Amino acid sequence: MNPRDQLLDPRLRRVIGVGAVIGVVALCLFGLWGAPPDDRQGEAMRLLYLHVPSAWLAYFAFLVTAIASALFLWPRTRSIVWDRVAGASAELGVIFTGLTLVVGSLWGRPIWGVWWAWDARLVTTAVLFFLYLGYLALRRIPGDAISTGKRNAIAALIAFVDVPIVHFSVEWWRTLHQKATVFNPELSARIEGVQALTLWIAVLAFTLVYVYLLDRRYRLAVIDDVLAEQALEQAIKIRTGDNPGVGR
Amino acid sequence: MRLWREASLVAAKDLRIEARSRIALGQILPFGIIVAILFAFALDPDSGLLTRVAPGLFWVTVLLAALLAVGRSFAVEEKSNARDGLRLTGLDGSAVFLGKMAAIAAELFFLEILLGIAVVILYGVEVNGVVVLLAAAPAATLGIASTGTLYGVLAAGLRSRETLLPLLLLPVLAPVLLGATRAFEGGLEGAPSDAWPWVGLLWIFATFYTAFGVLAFGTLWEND
Amino acid sequence: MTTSALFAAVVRASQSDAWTYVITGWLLTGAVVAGYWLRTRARIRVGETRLSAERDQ
Amino acid sequence: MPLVEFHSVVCLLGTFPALAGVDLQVEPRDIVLLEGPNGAGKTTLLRLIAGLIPPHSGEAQVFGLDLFKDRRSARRRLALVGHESYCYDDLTVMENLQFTFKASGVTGMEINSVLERTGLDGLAGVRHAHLSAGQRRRLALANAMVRNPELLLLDEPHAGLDEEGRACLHEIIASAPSEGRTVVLASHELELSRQLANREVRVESGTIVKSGRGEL
Repeated sequence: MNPRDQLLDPRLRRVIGVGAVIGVVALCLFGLWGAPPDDRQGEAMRLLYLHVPSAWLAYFAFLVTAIASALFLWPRTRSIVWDRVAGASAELGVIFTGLTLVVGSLWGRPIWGVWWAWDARLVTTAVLFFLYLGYLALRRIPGDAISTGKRNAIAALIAFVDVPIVHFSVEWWRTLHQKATVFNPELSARIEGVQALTLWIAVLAFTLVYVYLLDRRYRLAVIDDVLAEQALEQAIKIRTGDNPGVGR
Repeated sequence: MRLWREASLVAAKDLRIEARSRIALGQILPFGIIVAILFAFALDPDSGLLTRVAPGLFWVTVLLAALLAVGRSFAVEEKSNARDGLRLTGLDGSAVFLGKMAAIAAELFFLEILLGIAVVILYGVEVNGVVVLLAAAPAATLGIASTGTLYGVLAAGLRSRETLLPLLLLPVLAPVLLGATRAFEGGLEGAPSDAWPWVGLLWIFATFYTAFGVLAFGTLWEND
Repeated sequence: MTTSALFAAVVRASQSDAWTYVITGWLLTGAVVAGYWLRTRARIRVGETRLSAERDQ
Repeated sequence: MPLVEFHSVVCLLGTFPALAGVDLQVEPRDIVLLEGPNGAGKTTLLRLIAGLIPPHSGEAQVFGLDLFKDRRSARRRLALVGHESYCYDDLTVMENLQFTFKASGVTGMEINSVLERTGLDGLAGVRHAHLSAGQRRRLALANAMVRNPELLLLDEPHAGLDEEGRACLHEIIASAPSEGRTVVLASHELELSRQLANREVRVESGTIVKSGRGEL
């Protein structure tokens, strides 16, 4: 197993896996039972323990994709490892962005009475979701490893550069209409004590889950590449194998 | 500077092809006007709503027209494999990028003027704050043209490029639509002070992606 | 206690509808994350068996 | 130093190994005939030399430049005539040639002389879209010659050419060595091509099976 076939050392992966399980259990205990309901929002507050960390993880995952893409483009550090990391992290990023949107609207329904509000953060997350959905669609198109790697890396950087611009312009746009939006989850939730602890547990648990899944998805990418390489060798054998016989 | 000579060569080639084939003027502009009319069907014209949202509808129409212009610009290269011909000349990728981007931007800007006149007439918009409009429109156009050219070459040659291009391009252009619409609203409602920050955003967006294109286009252009 | 019975019990326990949203949100997040993990793990297993099969040839 | 130096080069089209281990050397002023069945990889080999597609593995050098590192610089000194004309439908013959000429930054070649050599002098003002298939083949040849290439790559240039067209083609290939030009010619017209080539290479299923010098 040469180093490129594993992202994390197996022992480290097991530790992270166990940590993730413990984190999730702790999150469920605290999030659903331990932490008291919020005096203003009531029980709906418990959805924030998912909404906030998954939003944070989405941004973090796309940051990892951007860094991996830059490393792939830089000739000295170019290696298939970075292309795989970029792809795996973007896939997780899109999943967490999707969850952020769904849980966000589930939270909005009891609190604001609407499934969707043009709140700056939700709008930015929605644009982000489609931005990277396009990136994943592009990644699925096959081709020569190096040229598709470069193409994907540049597409990832184009998308990533757009994130702050989208965030900045949407933030401007929404605060233009409502000064400090009462809808802003952070503003309305004065969180401290057990609630703050629960939020930190949530962020930790989500991060461990992300790292573990990143390693697993990376491993899957390795296997797909090795199988493709073997299929290629097979095709070369067939192509040159029947050479002396029937000239195709 | 060799780069500008080569870029203007590519731009001249694209614009001459457009002048000959009249696709932008003969097909993309009518498409834009039809979309503007469809918006009027969708929104009740005499409720005054149309005039208020005219800037937004205008820029959405420009974005849709830009998709066609970018698609056309790279379809020209596919025919009889002209793309390989262009690569064989050994032209530098950034020259090809600036050339094609300038041609698309010129077509779009020309389109915007004519479409703007149509929208003013159709939606009954009284124009003022022209200085802001003239500052915002080129920035938005260059922003659209630069990202359009980048994604155009990225999707060129791929089987599903017609459907992939909108999916890739439109989310990236969200801030341009926001900025251009708000800038135009500020201009038209005679509150230019609100508009200038958005004009600044548009110029930052355009400069950034033009620089990005000059650096990255070569790599994409060489990909087969 | 089948899972649907458990789910029904939990929902009944929550008089206010807020709990319905909370439960839906948590179950959905859990299902998506777990689903993604299981699907990836299954595809890894399939791939690794094909790899070892190829190696034995 | 050979113009082209390939050792066990593999090249992919998607996931299909179009070239599965090619060894080839081309010396200056050679006229090399590539022959072999359809789908053997002749076109891929020419496109690889022209730097249009990336090699997958092996060693590949053109004009001494490594194709793994830089596929673009060598192009200034070569030209490829492929199955397509590489021209723009809406531009005329002259406009297409002028664009290629200026874009390539070439010196020492006059467009009108190229038009005469390829028998297109009467068609300068005709749009590419209005040309017949045969005329487009000649334009493809003219489009390559206008760049005054040191290495001329021809992919089945005879296809679609009439008598006069073939005469022009032969004149260009025959006079190549005296003009300091090297030619790699993939063709099925073996009798015609053998009169010109000083080397013959047989390509089958993505590899070179026979390579002889002076087997006329």
